[in-house]
Amino acid sequence: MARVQLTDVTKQYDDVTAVDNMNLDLKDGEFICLVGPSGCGKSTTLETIAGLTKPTSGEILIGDKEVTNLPPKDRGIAMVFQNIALFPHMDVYDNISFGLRLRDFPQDEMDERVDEAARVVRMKGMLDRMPSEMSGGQRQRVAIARAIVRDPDVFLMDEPLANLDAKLRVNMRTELQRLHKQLDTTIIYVTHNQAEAMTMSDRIAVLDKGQLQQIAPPLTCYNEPANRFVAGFIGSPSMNFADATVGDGTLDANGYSISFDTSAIDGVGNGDAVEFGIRPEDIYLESNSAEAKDPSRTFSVTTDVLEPMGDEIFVYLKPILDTSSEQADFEERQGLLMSIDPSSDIAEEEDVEIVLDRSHLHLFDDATGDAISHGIVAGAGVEADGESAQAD
Amino acid sequence: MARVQLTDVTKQYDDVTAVDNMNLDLKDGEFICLVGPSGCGKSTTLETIAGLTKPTSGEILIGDKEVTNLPPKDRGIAMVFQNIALFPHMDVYDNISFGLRLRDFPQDEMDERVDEAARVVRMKGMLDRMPSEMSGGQRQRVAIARAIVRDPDVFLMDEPLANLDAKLRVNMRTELQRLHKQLDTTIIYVTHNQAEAMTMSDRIAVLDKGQLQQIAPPLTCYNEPANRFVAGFIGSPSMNFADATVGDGTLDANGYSISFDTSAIDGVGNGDAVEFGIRPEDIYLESNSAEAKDPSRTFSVTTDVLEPMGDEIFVYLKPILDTSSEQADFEERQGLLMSIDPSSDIAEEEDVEIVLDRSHLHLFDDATGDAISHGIVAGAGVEADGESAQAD
Amino acid sequence: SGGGDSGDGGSGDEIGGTVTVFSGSAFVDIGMEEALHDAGVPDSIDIEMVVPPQDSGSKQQQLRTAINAEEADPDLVLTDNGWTIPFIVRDDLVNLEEEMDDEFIARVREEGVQSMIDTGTHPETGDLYSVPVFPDYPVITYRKDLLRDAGYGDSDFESWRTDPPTWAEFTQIVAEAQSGSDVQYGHLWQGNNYVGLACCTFNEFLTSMGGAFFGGEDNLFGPVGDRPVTLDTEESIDGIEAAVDIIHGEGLSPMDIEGVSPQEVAGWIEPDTKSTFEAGSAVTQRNWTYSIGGAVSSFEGTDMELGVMPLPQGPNGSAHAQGGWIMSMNPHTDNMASAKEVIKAWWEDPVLQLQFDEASYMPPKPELFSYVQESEAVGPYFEALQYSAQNLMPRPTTSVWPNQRSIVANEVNAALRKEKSPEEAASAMQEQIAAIEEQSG
Amino acid sequence: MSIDARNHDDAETFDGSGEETGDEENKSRIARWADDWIKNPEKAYAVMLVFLGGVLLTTSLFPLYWLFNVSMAPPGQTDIPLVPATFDLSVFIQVFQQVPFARFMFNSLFYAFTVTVFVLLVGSLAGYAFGRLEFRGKTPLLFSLLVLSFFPPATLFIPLFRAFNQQVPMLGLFTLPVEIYGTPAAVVTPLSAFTMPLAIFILTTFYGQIPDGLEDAARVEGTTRLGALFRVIMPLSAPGVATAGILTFITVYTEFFFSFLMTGNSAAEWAPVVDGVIAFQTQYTVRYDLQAAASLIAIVPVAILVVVAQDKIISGLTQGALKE
Amino acid sequence: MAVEQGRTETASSPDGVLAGLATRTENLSEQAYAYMLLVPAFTVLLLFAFWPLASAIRMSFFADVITGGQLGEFTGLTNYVQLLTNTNALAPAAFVDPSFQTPILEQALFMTILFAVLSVTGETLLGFLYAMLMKAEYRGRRLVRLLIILPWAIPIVIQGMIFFLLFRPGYGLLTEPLQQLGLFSSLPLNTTFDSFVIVTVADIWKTSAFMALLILAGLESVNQDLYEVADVMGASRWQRFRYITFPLVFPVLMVAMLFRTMGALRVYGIIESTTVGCSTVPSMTCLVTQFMFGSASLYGSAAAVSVLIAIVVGLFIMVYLGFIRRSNQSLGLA
Ligand SMILES: Nc1ncnc2c1ncn2[C@@H]1O[C@H](COP(=O)(O)OP(=O)(O)OP(=O)(O)O)[C@@H](O)[C@H]1O
Ligand SMILES: Nc1ncnc2c1ncn2[C@@H]1O[C@H](COP(=O)(O)OP(=O)(O)OP(=O)(O)O)[C@@H](O)[C@H]1O
Ligand SMILES: [Mg+2]
Ligand SMILES: [Mg+2]
Repeated sequence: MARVQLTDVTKQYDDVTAVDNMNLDLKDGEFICLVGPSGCGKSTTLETIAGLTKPTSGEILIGDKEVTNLPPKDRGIAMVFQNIALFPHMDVYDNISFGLRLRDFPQDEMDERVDEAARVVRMKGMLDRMPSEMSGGQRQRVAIARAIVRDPDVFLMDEPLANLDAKLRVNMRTELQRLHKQLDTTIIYVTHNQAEAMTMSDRIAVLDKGQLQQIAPPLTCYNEPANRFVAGFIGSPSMNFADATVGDGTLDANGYSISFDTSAIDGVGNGDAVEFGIRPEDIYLESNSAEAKDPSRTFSVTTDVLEPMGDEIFVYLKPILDTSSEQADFEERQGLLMSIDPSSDIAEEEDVEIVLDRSHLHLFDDATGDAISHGIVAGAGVEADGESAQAD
Repeated sequence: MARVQLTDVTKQYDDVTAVDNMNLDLKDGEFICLVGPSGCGKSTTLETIAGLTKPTSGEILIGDKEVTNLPPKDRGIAMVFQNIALFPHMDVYDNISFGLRLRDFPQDEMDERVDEAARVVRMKGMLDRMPSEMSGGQRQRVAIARAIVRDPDVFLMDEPLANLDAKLRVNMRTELQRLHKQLDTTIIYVTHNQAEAMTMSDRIAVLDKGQLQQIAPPLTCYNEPANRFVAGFIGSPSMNFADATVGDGTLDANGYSISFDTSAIDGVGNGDAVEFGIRPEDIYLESNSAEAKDPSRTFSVTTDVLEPMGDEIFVYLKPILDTSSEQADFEERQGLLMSIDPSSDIAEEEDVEIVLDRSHLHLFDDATGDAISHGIVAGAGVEADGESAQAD
Repeated sequence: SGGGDSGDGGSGDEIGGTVTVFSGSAFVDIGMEEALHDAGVPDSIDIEMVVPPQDSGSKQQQLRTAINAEEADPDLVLTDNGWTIPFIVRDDLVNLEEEMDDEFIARVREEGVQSMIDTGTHPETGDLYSVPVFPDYPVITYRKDLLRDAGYGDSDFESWRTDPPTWAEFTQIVAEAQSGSDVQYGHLWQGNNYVGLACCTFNEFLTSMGGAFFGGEDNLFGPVGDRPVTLDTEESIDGIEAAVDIIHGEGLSPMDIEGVSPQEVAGWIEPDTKSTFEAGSAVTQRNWTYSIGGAVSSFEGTDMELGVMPLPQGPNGSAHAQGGWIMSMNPHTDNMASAKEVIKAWWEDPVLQLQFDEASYMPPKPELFSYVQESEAVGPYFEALQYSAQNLMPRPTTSVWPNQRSIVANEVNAALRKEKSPEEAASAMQEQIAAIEEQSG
Repeated sequence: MSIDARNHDDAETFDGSGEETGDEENKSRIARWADDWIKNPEKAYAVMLVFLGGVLLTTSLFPLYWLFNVSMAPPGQTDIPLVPATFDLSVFIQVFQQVPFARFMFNSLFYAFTVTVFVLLVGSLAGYAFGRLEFRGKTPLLFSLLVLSFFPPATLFIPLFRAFNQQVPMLGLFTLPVEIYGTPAAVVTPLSAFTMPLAIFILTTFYGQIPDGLEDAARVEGTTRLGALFRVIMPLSAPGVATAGILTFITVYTEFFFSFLMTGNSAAEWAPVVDGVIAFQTQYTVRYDLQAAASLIAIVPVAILVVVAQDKIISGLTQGALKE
Repeated sequence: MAVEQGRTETASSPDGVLAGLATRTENLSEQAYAYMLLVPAFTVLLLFAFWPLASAIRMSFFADVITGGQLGEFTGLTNYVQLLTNTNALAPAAFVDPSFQTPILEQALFMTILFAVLSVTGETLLGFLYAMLMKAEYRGRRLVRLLIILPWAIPIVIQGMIFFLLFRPGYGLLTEPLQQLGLFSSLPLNTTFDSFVIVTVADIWKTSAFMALLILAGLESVNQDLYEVADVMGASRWQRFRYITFPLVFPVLMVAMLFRTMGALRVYGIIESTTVGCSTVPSMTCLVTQFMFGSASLYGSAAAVSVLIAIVVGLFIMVYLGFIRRSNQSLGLA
């Protein structure tokens, strides 16, 4: 129940800038997911909000009150710590009820709340276990219960579900969402799980190297990433990228080109170096090209590795496009990755025809990485190396 | 490089049987994923293999040598701990090289190996950090490096990637697979991430309440789960379940029925109570029914919540089928869940027609939960409440 | 284990090796070793003076330890004449009467200060176990200058040396001298709850007032359990009262004693009064011989003038507690023959003179008193010393004395602090000491 | 009730910051501090702690200052003023001239060092067993350590003394092959035994607190259980180990009873430093100045030890190790 | 290279030997392994503590010999009976006076218990404060730590001298002020009550450092992460202490208090060295020392008092253990 504002918050460790000039303005009752690569400053951001770490500069407001120098206990927050940190000398009940005991809750209300929290995390019947007698997931659930048993203004959750199995995760997700609705609490939630970020949050804040890259609703981040980094980071498996040049009505990459109406988009001109990206699910086998909104011409490729995932199959295609430099690290995955329906009959080392969905093709500025456009339209240019295959 | 065998291994804590009569036989060089709900005994299993916990009964062989009473150091294992367990008084270099120093490796070889391990986990340049100066993910990566820097016969990894972001996870996955190929080491890998389990492992071992439920290649577990538990556990989102009765050539659930040739399957007869399950991706909108191998008749349903995930949309449908008792817990998700293509136009509270893919419909014994069949074929029975809609 | 037991070690009869003497820091680096060699110790014998680290009590404890351990070192020990007899009684020292030639023993008996010799003699057999090293006498040091101001003169000083004033007169004199000056304290003595109160300072009051611990001087060395305890007699109570009066001036005792001692004396021991007196803060002080030397040097170059007299008299005359140390041999010595040589040499005049010159320790031979008389520092006060030497009273040394002395010190100190009346203190002492006598008899 | 308190807090905070923007300059320094502390209770707390500590320290240090004062007083003077009348450091040299004080110190340092190393080593093994292993008889054995400390050490003196002098057989079974009375062993062995219970208890407590996870990690990496003890558990228990070490060291260093009675009385005969200090005390005189100076000198090694060890005591090491 | 490795292994001396031993014993069961680890410590204890202790207990059943140094005939419990009925005339003070005519502070048992309670309480409180002071961050704290510990490093003899000189009659710096305030008599070192206070203060002064060190070590071992959690949960300073610090330091605190109590109940040195003397403030151990080292060595009685002391201390320890058990903290003892 509180707005949270970070203004120019920077946190500098000796040689590392963990958080770099961060500006965030979270609405009262909003559910925000913080995502970003390992070490990008998510936990540090939470810590500065919690008051566990004093920012090197900048200020923090919670519910319109400046709290930059307030001790944690006066900030009205509850937190699930990434490192769990249960009190080793207390059993589950005592761990969960800790915050309530601090506030002298009457015993029966305490019991009631602990019971409810334990139910939420499916830990009923284990209230008298000691932390050392529990599994990793159980500990993490106790840590969650310890936070939700209270009614804070802001919840900070640092990968609260990291050690839970998929099914429990889904349950917990639902429970947390229900809690969020019920209490109308502002929640800042760090997660590495895309599904969580996509389904739970009102907005996703993407961080990299301590800097905020984009803060927007999940689908916006997915469909209209602000820059190359967000595009690559959101979505799993990751978007495919390739260097390209804007030609005369075409987008040329490594000799291949896709018809492209440059004029429809501001800021690109003939000869510009750009990077383009396309998500695995926006690449179709020719047989399914009907599903693509704006299919490009077909390309002939050879499949490499297949990764059947159950509900889909990841198909690694041998390179047809230049891989972007950023990808070079991942030595074996230089090819294009596409995701297809598990019922498709496809084998490794098979020649297939594919089409790209032009409407989901993203263009980024080669130098800054900023997004230029999300989706292009076919233009006048001739798609080299094959006939035009526009449908619809 | 060693076979690992567990024979009748049981680990009993005061009131909990953490591992219950476990029998595993892992081939030399195999990559096994251990999966199961939180608290099912995965970590305990690893601990008994590592020698950190003496099983209450049963014996353990590594590479044909009985090791049940051997101390950890003589078992030729390396382990990534779920709780990470870095040595807080050593910097990253010392943590990683700890095992090498114990074995008096020459300095230059040690440097080389540490360097390589640090590269694998992307921690180069942070070798002189102390554990308290790192982010959660960084610590976890150091823990991985500490294990892979050595050449053990068996790797035990307990959720080694839990705190890493999706992208890094994918990279690490690749690195681990490469390592596996290169060293030909037996790897036992605990994960809650289905994608990991599906893509990395030769076989998946599914545990529940300390008992082994199924050990089989990933797709077998996905497509032919040995029992109701495995079916529900593997796959995310989870399979939909409903109670049903075998009718005369039909499968009847809550008044609806699907045509079903009982005779094609052993062990079911008219009037038997069964549970049937179907995965979200095996439910199709009628417009896409062509994709289903063996579509059932259409059902009219109303959509409830939509969860757009980017590459797919989860659609919760208002109940048409009885929900199984097990599901009752998840108060709001009693409806059927289907997964559809993100390009579909569909709204909440919309009436839609769906079909089920009969060839992916699973039947389980209502009492034991054991699988009866994976996929049924249409039979003589009349599909009640609507005309037959078989295609193909 | 007796003296003979381990005295017969292989090297025990040969001359040579090192003789260790458990002496004291005052004997170190003053040339004692040389003097002893000059006095006849063969050069083949090394002599080593060992510093016992502590005061009398701990030294006693350490000696006990060493002897219990059957340690061969030290070969010779200086023991306090106040606690040697229990060692003798237990055969924890060598019977010199048996081991050494009769001529030397006879010489010691003849030449030595009698009271010192008594404290080194077995109370039952009369054998000599220890040879006196130096006697110590209590005396009164006083400020002649202050007394002069109060109207006393050299003739008074002169006569006191051989005929000390009574307690009544003495306190009168001190009171007069103090009132006419700005000196802080009158008469100082050692009244703390400690060993010295029982054996010495209180004993002096007790005896001079006619009281006694065990009926009289004859019973001081025993026999335990077979002697009367006479602490509740009128005279003994007088002794306590005198000590209380000299602090509080309440006129309890039959003598007219004024309160000239500060309350603090009930918490003071020798170093306290010594330094206070030397600082010029008191009119008179009771202390041991060595304090004369300290006062002489402190008063040098000041207006203060030192006088010395024996302890004042009571109805029973003037009583001086016997102090001093005697030398004994460790029964476990492995170097007895050489040790005997050292003992013999230590009885020679030059050694004893050196000891006096360097450490102000009186010679244990009356015939050497003339040497003392001639000395510059102590000479002028010799007469007083001689008087106290003649009026010595031995200490009540028995094996139960350590237990009895703490009772005495405790009760008398309580009386001095007015926590108990003299009668109460006396009856408490009587009761407890009698119980000890009875239990140990 | 708590609501009232909070309102009050808020009001103060608000007032403070409101004024601050107003007339900054007019405000006295104290008022600014006060504001600062209200806003940062941590600071106020620190200031209070320092103030309280200052008071405490002065009272507790006064005796030490006084010791120095005593050492400055002229020989024989027992009337010690509050401020030294003279300032003459030569007593500190005299201490060494009058007795072989360096040797006394060496003796005690030797005892202290030997006992400390031995006790930490042997005590660590026991502490590990008691703190981290389960076995039958644990409670009685642990309790037996305490029983030992029920008795005044003097009680044990006589039997040990006789045994060390080969007068009675050890345990009633065997006579010691050599007489160890008067040798350092006669001090080191009993003092090791007497300081052991405390050390074991301290180490047991600290070793027991190290999370199993870290030992597990070390063992998987290839250490033995003992290896894990020395490489991981001990370093992580540094505060406890250092404390046990300091306490043992100081106890032995200043011990008097056994080291006095079990050795000869000269420095060359392994007498302890306390012997050296009280060597300035004779039947009738005490050189308080030299004693004080000697004690101050005697404290120096301990001070050095403490300075070296304090970084070990102050080392919050367990952070960031575990996720649990 | 294998050879080289082998050599380095053995060459890394103490570690190497130890490692060899450790490897061989690694396969023992936990039980056997634990016993093996206890062998060195208990061997030393057996030889130099338990055995002499047993001999001493045996001694307590034999009569005293006044001339000292030996044991008399077997007398059973006589020594104990005498001590407990205050009928041993040779006892330097009453161990306990059943008639209660002796003032409480002059009965060794009660005096000592009072001393222990007061000093341990004082030391614990002060020790906690000191520990906080040593832990807090500020400039110069290294020095402060040193200064806090130093009193503990002062030999007891010197500690005695310091306090003696402070309370010396006439000259002691504190004698007169305290007398004028009416708190002390003019002879504090001779007055039982005053001396008792002095001895208690002297002990607290010196021994608080012991407490402080142990408590500090305990504080330092608390995982700092837990404080972060508590902070976020809204714990006040007091609550942090109450719920986190105290319970986590509790085991160490118990060890410290346990040993301090045992030490205080055996107090002797400080009494002797302040020259207060055993006759003014007779502690239980005073009796032992005086029986044993007074020139009459009354071994039987000395041993009997020791056993009585042990019983008193033992009873106190039971109280502690009860406390530990109730507070649900495991020291391995409860
Ligand atoms: N020391 C212990 N005492 C009692 N029970 C224990 C102890 N350790 C583990 N358990 C119980 O044993 C069961 C198995 O624990 P284990 O750690 O193996 O689970 P897990 O499969 O690793 O779970 P997670 O995925 O949550 O890590 C759990 O129910 C746990 O509560
Ligand atoms: N105490 C510290 N000293 C120095 N650097 C630190 C410290 N704490 C964190 N860092 C660094 O700050 C950066 C941000 O850390 P933070 O814990 O916020 O990352 P994160 O986003 O939470 O990562 P993860 O997903 O791995 O938990 C990291 O690079 C980390 O190494
Ligand atoms: Mg983090
Ligand atoms: Mg686990």
